[in-house]
Parts: sequence; C-alpha cells; structure tokens
Amino acid sequence: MATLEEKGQSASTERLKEFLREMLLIRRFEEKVEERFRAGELPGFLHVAIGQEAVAVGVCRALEEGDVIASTHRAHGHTIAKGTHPNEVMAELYGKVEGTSHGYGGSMHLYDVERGNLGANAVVGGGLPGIVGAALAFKLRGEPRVAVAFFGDGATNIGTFHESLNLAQLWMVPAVFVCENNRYAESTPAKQHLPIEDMTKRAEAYGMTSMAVDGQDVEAVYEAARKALKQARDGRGPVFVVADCVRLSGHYVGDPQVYRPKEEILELRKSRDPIELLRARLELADEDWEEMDREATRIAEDSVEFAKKGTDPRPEDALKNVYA
Amino acid sequence: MATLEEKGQSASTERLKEFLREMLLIRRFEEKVEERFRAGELPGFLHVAIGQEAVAVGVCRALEEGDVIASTHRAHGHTIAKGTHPNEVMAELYGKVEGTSHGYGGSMHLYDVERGNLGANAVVGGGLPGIVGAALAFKLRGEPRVAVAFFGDGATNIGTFHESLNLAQLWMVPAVFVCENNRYAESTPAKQHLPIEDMTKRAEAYGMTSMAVDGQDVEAVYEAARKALKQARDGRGPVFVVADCVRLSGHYVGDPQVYRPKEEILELRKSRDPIELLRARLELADEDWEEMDREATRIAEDSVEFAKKGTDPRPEDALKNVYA
Amino acid sequence: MPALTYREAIRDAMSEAMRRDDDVFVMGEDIAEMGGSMGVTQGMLDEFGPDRVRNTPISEMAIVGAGIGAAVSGMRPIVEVMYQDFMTLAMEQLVQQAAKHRFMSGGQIKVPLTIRTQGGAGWSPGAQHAQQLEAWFLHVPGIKVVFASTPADARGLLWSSIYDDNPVVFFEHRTLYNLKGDVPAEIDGIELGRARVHREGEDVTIVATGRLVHEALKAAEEAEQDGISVEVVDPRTLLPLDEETIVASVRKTSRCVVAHEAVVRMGFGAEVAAIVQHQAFDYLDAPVERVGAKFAPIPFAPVMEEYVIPHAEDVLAAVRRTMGKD
Amino acid sequence: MPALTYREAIRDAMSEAMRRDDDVFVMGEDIAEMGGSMGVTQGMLDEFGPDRVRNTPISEMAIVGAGIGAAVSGMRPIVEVMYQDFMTLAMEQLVQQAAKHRFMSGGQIKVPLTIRTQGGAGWSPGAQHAQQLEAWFLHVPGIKVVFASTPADARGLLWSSIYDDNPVVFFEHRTLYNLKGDVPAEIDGIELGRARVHREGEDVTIVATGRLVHEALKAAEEAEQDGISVEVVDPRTLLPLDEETIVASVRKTSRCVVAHEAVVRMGFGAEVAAIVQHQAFDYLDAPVERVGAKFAPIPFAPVMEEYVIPHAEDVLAAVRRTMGKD
Ligand SMILES: Cc1ncc(C[n+]2csc(CCOP(=O)(O)OP(=O)(O)O)c2C)c(N)n1
Ligand SMILES: Cc1ncc(C[n+]2csc(CCOP(=O)(O)OP(=O)(O)O)c2C)c(N)n1
Ligand SMILES: [Mg+2]
Ligand SMILES: [Mg+2]
Repeated sequence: MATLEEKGQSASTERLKEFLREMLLIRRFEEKVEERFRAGELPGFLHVAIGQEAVAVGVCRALEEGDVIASTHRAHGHTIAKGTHPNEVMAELYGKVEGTSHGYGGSMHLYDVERGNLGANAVVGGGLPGIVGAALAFKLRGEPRVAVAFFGDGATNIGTFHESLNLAQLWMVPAVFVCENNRYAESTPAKQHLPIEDMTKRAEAYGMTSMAVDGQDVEAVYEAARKALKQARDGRGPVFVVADCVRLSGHYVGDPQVYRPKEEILELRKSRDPIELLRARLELADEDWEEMDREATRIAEDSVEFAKKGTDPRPEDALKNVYA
Repeated sequence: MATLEEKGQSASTERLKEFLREMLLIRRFEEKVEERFRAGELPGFLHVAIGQEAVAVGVCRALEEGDVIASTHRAHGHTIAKGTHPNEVMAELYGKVEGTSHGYGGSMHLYDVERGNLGANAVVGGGLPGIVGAALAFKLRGEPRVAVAFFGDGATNIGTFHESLNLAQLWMVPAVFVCENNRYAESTPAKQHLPIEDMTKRAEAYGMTSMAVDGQDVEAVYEAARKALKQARDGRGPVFVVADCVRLSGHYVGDPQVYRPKEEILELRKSRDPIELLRARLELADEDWEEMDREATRIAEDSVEFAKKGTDPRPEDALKNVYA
Repeated sequence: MPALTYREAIRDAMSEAMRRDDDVFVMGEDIAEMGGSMGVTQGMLDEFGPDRVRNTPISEMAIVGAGIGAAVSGMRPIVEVMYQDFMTLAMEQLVQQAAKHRFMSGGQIKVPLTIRTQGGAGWSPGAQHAQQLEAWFLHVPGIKVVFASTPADARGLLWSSIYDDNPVVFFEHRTLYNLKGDVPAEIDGIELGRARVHREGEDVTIVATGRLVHEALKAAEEAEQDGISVEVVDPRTLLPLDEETIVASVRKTSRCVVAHEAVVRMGFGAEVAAIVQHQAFDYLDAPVERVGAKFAPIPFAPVMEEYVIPHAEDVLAAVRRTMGKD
Repeated sequence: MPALTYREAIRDAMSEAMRRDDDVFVMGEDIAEMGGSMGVTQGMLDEFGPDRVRNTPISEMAIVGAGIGAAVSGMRPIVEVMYQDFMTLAMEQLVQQAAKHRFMSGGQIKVPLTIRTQGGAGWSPGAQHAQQLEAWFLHVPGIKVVFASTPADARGLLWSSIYDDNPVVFFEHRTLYNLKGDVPAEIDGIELGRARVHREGEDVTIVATGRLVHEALKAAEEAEQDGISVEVVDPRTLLPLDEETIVASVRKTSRCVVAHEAVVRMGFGAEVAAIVQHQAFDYLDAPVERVGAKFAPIPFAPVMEEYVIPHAEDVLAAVRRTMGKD
C-alpha cells in the first residue's frame, strides 16, 4: 500500500526501484508458473501477465489501506502487487490448503480479502458490478475507501461493463475502472473486436472522467492511478483509466499464438518490456540489477518449494464453504 | 412504406397530411385502447405511446419495402405505422385468432413478419441483438435492406444495448437504432437513471454516427430517418438516432403517475403534442381536421368491433407453435 | 394477531429490518417514488430516503452484481428484480458470482444478499412476464431459494433471508399480493429449510408451492367430499429442502402429488418425485403425480393461458389418479 | 467407415453444411484464426473466409441474439459459446427470445439457430468453467437440447440440429474431443429425440449422458463381472426426450440408474427419475438411483474436483444399490 507517498510529488528514485523490484518479482514468479505448467505440475489452465506488470504495480502501489480490488483471469500480478505473498499464490496454483483460496479457487480465483483482494474472476467483466457494489457500500457508510476493477480491452465489449460504469457514474461511487488495453482478447486483435481506437471514448457514454496512460511506464500508471483514486475518494466520481500495455506471452500458458505475427512479439519484447524500460531509465548498475534479479528469482523458487510441500485438501473438504 | 418519396427533398404538404392522418389514427386507436382497458375488456397490461406518434410515423414512413423493425413494450404505434391494420392489432389485444399474433402474443408481442415487423418485445433492450442479426443476414446476402430497432432511453442502460451497438458498428451492418428519448423509464426520470444529458454520447463509445432529432416534429424525424437509413443501406454503417419525445400518458394504462408532477403533463400536452403541432403547422381548416378525426375515430371504433366479433382460440391451441 | 396482506407482510419485513439495521437497504427498478411495480415498497422512500431505497437504471445484471459487492463489503442488500423473467439477465452474477464467491475464496467471503422477485401467470401478462423459474436455482449450489405462499410465511421467511449470510432468491407470486392473513404480533424469522404442513391427511400428500398451495388446499377440500383425506405440505424453502417432512408425510399417506405453476418438465416437481420415489419407495401405493404448467410458453389469450397453467381441478385430478379414481 | 475424433466429427458436420448451404455460417469468440478455444473450428476460416467464420467480441448476449435475428431472417447460424458457464450471460436471448419467438408470433417466425457450447470438469478449470447446465434448458418450452457422447452421434446430431427449424442448444463435453470413433461414410442426420441403446442388458438400465455414457459403459463391464447385466441408454437428445426407449428398457430390466456430470439436485436425472417412476411404477424393483456431481461448485484442487464429479465407480455403486448389493 502506498504509505510512503508524498502527495502531489512524482515517485522518487527509491520508490521506482521498489516498483522495479516488485515488477521483477511478478515476472520471475510468472516465468516459474510457465515452467512448472510445462513440467506438468500445475492443473487447470493459466494466464500470465508478462509484459503488463507495470499496470498491476503502478495501480496497487497507489492504493491506500482499505481500498479493494477485483482482478481477472490474469490475476497473479494484481494479487502479488496487492500484497499476497507469492508462496500463497503459488500454493493456490498447486491446489494446496496453504493457497490463498485454500485450493478451492485456482489461478483464476485468487482471493485475499484480508488484503483487499475481493477476488479474481474467470468471467470476463464478471468482477465489475461487484466493485460498484463495494464502492456503494463505502459511500453509504461514509468510508474514505475506493474500489478498483481491473479488466481487459476485450471486457469492454460485454454488457456487464456498460451497466457497471453507468451505475457507478450515476451514483458517483468511489470506484476506479482500470482497463489493461493490450489490444487482444484472447486470439482476437482489437480491430476484430473493437470498433474504436481511442478507448477513453468508452467512458463518454457515461460522462465519466477518463484518463489514458502508457501502461508500460509504471510511474505514469502510478501517477494516473493516484489522481483517479483521489477523485474517487474525494467523492468527485468514478474514473476510467485506460492503460495501453502489451501482452508479451500467449493468452494462456502454452498458447502457440498462431494468430499473431512472431515479429510483433519479438519487437514488443525488445522495445516495450516495462521492466527493461524502467531498468534503463533508472540506469541501474549491473550488480544492483543482478542482486534484485537473484532476490526475485529466489522468492519465486521458494514459492514453488513452499507450494510443493503444501497440503492437499481432503477430498470431502469439497463440500465445505458452499454455504456460510 | 415510403414509396412516394422523392429523394433528398423534404416532405411535401401532401405527405405531411398523410403523416398527420396516420398519427391521428394511432392516437385515436390508443385512446380506444385506454377506454376499453378501463372498461375491463382487455386482459393483461398495456402501454400506449400517446405523445410519441411522430417517431413511429416519421421512421416507418422513411422505410423501404423489405426493411424490418423490432418494437418494444410500447408497440401499437410502430406496428400500425409499419402497416398492420388496426383491426388486427386490436384483435390481438383482445386475444383473438384474428389478431396479428393470433392471440399468442398480446400488446407487448405484436408481430407482423409479412410486413417486416419482427416483433415487439417486452424485455427492455431484448429486440436489439436480433436487429443486428437481421442486418447481418441482409449484409451477408447482399440485400439492400435495413433493420431498425426502436427502444427507449431506459433501454440504453441495459447491457444488451451496448453489446448490440458495438457489434453493429464493428461489423458495419445496415441497422438503425432509434432511441425514443421520453426521459422516463417507467416511473424513473432520466436524472435517476442516466448520468448524461446528451444521449448521442451513447454512440461515441462505438464510433457510431449519431443524430439527434426533435421527436415531436414528424418531418424532422422523417428526414433524419431517411438519412440514417440511407447511410445504413449504402453500407456506410449503422446509425444511432435519438428522438427527443414526450410521453403524454402514464407508463402503462392506468398508471396514476404519482412520480410525476401533474403540471408537467399538462404543460407538455399543451405545448408538445406532436399532432397539435403538425395540425397548427399545416394550418388545416377545421373541417379538414374534423373529417380526418372522424375517419381516424371510425377506424379505431371499427377495430374494436372487429376485435369483439373475433374468434377465441381453442384452449388446446396453446400447445401449438411451441416448435416449428 | 394482526392481519396483513402478502404485500404488506413483505414490506413489513424489509422496513423492520431497515429500522433495526443500517446495513440493510433496498434497490431495484421503480421501487422508490412509485413503490415498485407491484407496490411492495410503497411508502418506504418516505421513511428511509433515497440512499436506502434506491431506484436503479434498467440494468438487472449490474444491480444484482452491485448487491453482491455491497454484501461482500458488509451490507445486507435487498435487490428487487421486477419480474423473475428478468432474472435471465442476471444469471451470470447470480450463478457465477453470488453462488460461488464463498466457495472459490475457500471461505473468506460471505454474500448476505437477498434477491426478491415475483411472477406468475393468470392475468395475461404474456410469455415474457409470466414464467416461473425457481427450478433453475435449485441446481445451483451456494444459493438458497424461498417461495412463500402466505403473508406470515412471506414475512418470516424474508426476515430470515435478509439475515442469512448467503444469497437467497426470494420468489413472490403475483396473484398473492392481496391475500390477507394473520401474522405474529412480533416479527420473527422462520428457519429456512422447514416445510409447513398446511393441512393433515391420511391418503395423499400434496407438496405444493406458491399459488398452487392455495389451489391444493381447494383441491383437498373437494377431495374430502369424495372421502379422500389429503395432507398439504408447502416446503416454503426449496433449497435447502425439508426432505424429512415431505418424506415422512408420504410414508404416512403412501401417495404423493407435487404441484407448482412452473412447467412440469424439469420443474421442482421432478426433484420431489425423484426424492420421494427414492426415500419412500416401499411406501408408495401409486406413482408420484406431477402437476404444473403444460409444455408451452405462457400464451396471452386468457382461454389459452387458463389452459396452460394448473388449477385446483388439475390438482384434484392428480389426487384422484393416485387413488386409482380416474 | 472412417474414424474421426469427436472434435473432427463436429467440425465435419459444420463444414459440410457450409459447403452445401450458403445460409449456414458460424460465429463465436476466437473461432477464426485460433480455431476456437477447443480447436473445433480449426481450418474453417481458411476454407470459408471471415464472412462465414466470424470472430466476435466478448458479447455472449449479442452474439446469441444476432444468431436469432439472422435465423429469423432466413439464415441457419451456428453460434459457439466458448464455455457453457457463459450461457449464463445469454439466457435472456435464449429463453425470452429464441424459445418464444415462434410462439409469441402465433407461428409466423421460425428460429433455425444452433448454439454449440461445451464444458465439463475433470481437468481443474475451476468453478466458473466447469459446470454442466443442460438441465436448465429442459425447463424451457421452445428449445431443443442435444448432448452427444460419441463422434458419430455428434456429427449426425449436429447435422440435424443445423437443419432443424428450432433453436437447438448443442452440448459438447470437454473431455471427449479427442475420443475417436467410426462415423458413416456419408454424413447424415440423426433424428432429434431418439435415444441410442449402447449396450443391452437384463438387470439394470443406466440412462447416461455426455461423459457419463463412457463411465456407464465401464461400470457396465465391471458389473458384468459380478453377474449383473446392464443396459446403457444414451438419450442423446434431452429435449425432446425419447421416453419410450427409456421406459421400455426399465420395464424390461426393472431397475434404473441415471447418470450425468451435472449436480444431482434438480439435474436431468430428476426428470428421468420422475418419468420412470411414473411410467414404470409397477415394474420397478428398486428406486431409481441418481448419479451426478455432489452438491458444490466445482473445486479447483484435483483431489476435491475428483471427489465432486462422478466416475464409473459411482455408477457401479448405484447399480449395485439397485440390485440390493451394497
Ligand atoms: C464472459 C466470458 N467470455 C469468454 C471468456 C473466455 N475468455 C477468457 S479471457 C478472454 C479474453 C479477454 O480479453 P481481455 O478482456 O482483453 O483480457 P486479456 O486476456 O487481454 O487480459 C476470453 C474471451 C470468459 N472468460 N468470459
Ligand atoms: C429487462 C427489463 N427490465 C425491466 C422491465 C420493466 N419495464 C418495462 S418498460 C420499462 C421502462 C422502459 O423505459 P424506456 O426504455 O425508456 O421505454 P419507455 O417505457 O419510456 O417507452 C421497464 C423498467 C422490462 N420490461 N425489461
Ligand atoms: Mg486484452
Ligand atoms: Mg423512456
């Protein structure tokens, strides 16, 4: 949570280094996920957010204590950035009791309510109305909290998106809607699913404030998120934030991406990797970088070890938690 | 259907008289509906479009042979304007075999497929995706036909609206979306259900052409509809038409309108009745008007007589038409 | 014992909960100034104000979903979905979200949300405003389903639904709103999952819900003229279901008719028949008979509508069939 | 007889229909370049081009609804809904529009639309990607429901669905796509509403659908070791349902187990049990047993998922129960 922040001032070098550390941790974590999935250790199917780490970190670092998020099918980054320990995330992917959802959820259903993660959602757009409702609860109780929904460009085509933004604006609830615009919905490129280029137009239908930001620039994301959160928190209405970003991996782990030119991926990896961009900008000494990398790698590796040593649920536990 | 029209030229006085005749017919018809409902003769519940006749007539008169419409819960006007004989509409309201849906549908489910009425819909927004699909069929088959959806301001809040307009624009199908913006959704005034004033903004989220028109001015509606239909028919994409209009009656027949200031209704009746406006504009001689009125009243009365003489379905007919 | 209509009883439960508890609020289409399309929330805006009696846009998905989010965040929202036919617009939020949040989170979350909805034919609302869909929700672990048939049950069950920590879909029947009946002086919950035996009998058990409870009671009286003694059981909560009461009744009577307004095929009666034939196999003297709507959408014309939906005489005929008297 | 996988069989039916008939086209999320999330439409974009193999936005409601509009306007669209869990987003269009258009119009309209969807657990997709919802649609007059379990059935039934003049929801099971089996050399329809008797037997009838057909066949073989002779019937079309074949089989065997992957409560098995106890009351030597998922959402962790969904051993146990052997 952003406790260090001095209002109105851009992120300091120290803070940017922290952002880098966290983005790198998410990256190494997700690379492990890919590796362990390929090794056949992870059940189900998984989506990594490699390339989109700056959005998760930039937004979550701008949150304050008590703020809540809803995530998507591509949830590891948001979850880690919101404060859940990688061990618990990895244990969940292994279906263990020590997992953040105790093995009931899996990769697409990471919840950590204590830390304000109201749940990842495997239904595109499925988390948005809940965020409006959470924000409404905050408003009704007069609490200075904000509810934030993450979702992709593809999610802006579903009715749930429309109804949620409309309701949020109508009721002026403290919500922020963060669109991670990677210009793909699964295999479908934006030109096949979006009739517009400029995604901020989506907010005009509701008269909602919108902001566009370079989602590969964590500082820019952080600043935009702070502004958006402040507006929402101050009761000046919800905000739609479009973070243009890139998906450097497949849609799901193992996706051969037949629908996408190889060069596009290579080019994006070279020029738009948010971690490389920040590293360059910080002019980090090689040894500082390597230390950071070793640390991130170690945490990621530890998480695998932690998860593997975890406990399998008992089969009959499946009948618990159906009702409160 | 607009067979008389000369392209690019505004409606002649003759045509405006026709429009007036038709609007008046719809008005007298719906007044009969109110009367017969109050007399306890009509089952179910009914919505009249008193005050909104100019939209139905203006749009439907601009249609060409082969064009189709989908209507709403407030369907009598659209249906009559699209060419169904008032007798058949009234017979449907009485639940008779001679009704346009043979008694299966009722007021909110008037269909007349032969005349291009693909059906009224009692689900708000429910008819929109079908219109996109009909337009897609026309496009795939290369037919120069347009599909038109009517709906209210309240309907622009439902997800179906969003998904339908998005899809229509994305695929550039020949569809026209006519929003009858009477600033009420049932009892709920616009300020309680819409976060924006200017409804054309709803189209911006899709990059769709939009037009605003005074829905009380039948000529303006007709002209806008012609333009919109032409764009759609020419393959230049769908159009969103917002017709600002007024509901001079209750939401449903018998609605005491406790939620609406009496003066608002009185004032609107005085200043915004589309029939009075057109009558004044045409400077119709009293006797012409009276003749027109007599004729409309006669047709409306005849329709009641026709309907009452109609045949009740046999009870067991209820099990027909479940499957083709 | 004061007497209230079914409508007043429902309003009373909501209002009393809102008086006692700030976390309770209601939202839905046209529930404020207009008091709801069935008049159930009439007067509540005046008492509680627009923050707690919230008119919504026509956005069934979002308002149910907002209810979920508010519930997860500590409120006890009551969402009115004007007609149960419009539940078709909110199924994703109900089935994918409300029903599963607690489970998918491994028990971290609870969703104390009540969805009130109503419907029912018999007054020619047409095919899109008249179907009964309660059966769908019984197939969804994580949801509770209530269907009250009397004012007292409506008030007590709604009270329990509001204070239940799970999502509850609360079905009301359109034709019962003006039904008057005694209610306890003090408002109190009725445990979810407990049937009410409306009438005891020896020969046949009728399990009936909603409007059909009243049709069953009529049928039972007529059957009595024929010397057939009928027990009428209203489960009231369809999920969880009081199987015990139903099965015990059938073991006693050895015959069972199940009656609801929903379409017979794949309706609640199928589940009851499946349970009863299983739990009372050796007791049954006749097959379980099902009564419900014929297999068609609800037609508009009154004569056809009348034909499609079930009435007391259909229940009576089923009773007689189980007695071998048709 | 050529052999095809279940996946290829489905593709073959669509492709052949599209070759013969310009009115047939497919649309759905990621079905073009990617060939669908299950690879069913792979290669079809190349053969038929983007006008007839249409990638759509994530708009389940609109794409099902656009299918309806196109069908009403003379096309025979096939819409793919990626997971049946997402049918929850399209219920209004399916239930309020597709199922009722013909009826509400008094027979003016037909809706020759096929909705293909798939699902099923057993690979840890989690609670929002694994449930089986076919039962809901049996409660909806105006819709047909198909659930194919073999390549030959999938191809023939899909062919019939495409050429049926009504909306058909066509369920595929995720775990069957790679199943290989013989299909007739010439593509041909299989009448909707006709069950397939997979195996004849004397003692117990298993009525099974989808994946559970294969589990039932395994169970039947194991039962045979115990000297229990099992008949396995796959209805294939759940609506309309071939009650005749099912009832005749149970009248012969005098015992019945019904098995599906969906949750038992209010699942298809309830309807079968209700029908069988009614139509074969005097023939039954034991209550109809139901096998299906336990009452919970589908959990992620494999050990829990395995526990919740039914397997051959559960079917076998049910068979043994009907024989009084547990
Ligand atoms: C309602 C719904 N439809 C389809 C899917 C299948 N699906 C999962 S992710 C995805 C693409 C989502 O695209 P976007 O919102 O842009 O997010 P991204 O994957 O790019 O992060 C699709 C179609 C789903 N999960 N939910
Ligand atoms: C999905 C849905 N929700 C609610 C209703 C109940 N209802 C019928 S008409 C209406 C208001 C519609 O408002 P608008 O679209 O502006 O049309 P108008 O009545 O003003 O013509 C409502 C809420 C419905 N028919 N369908
Ligand atoms: Mg995307
Ligand atoms: Mg309106």
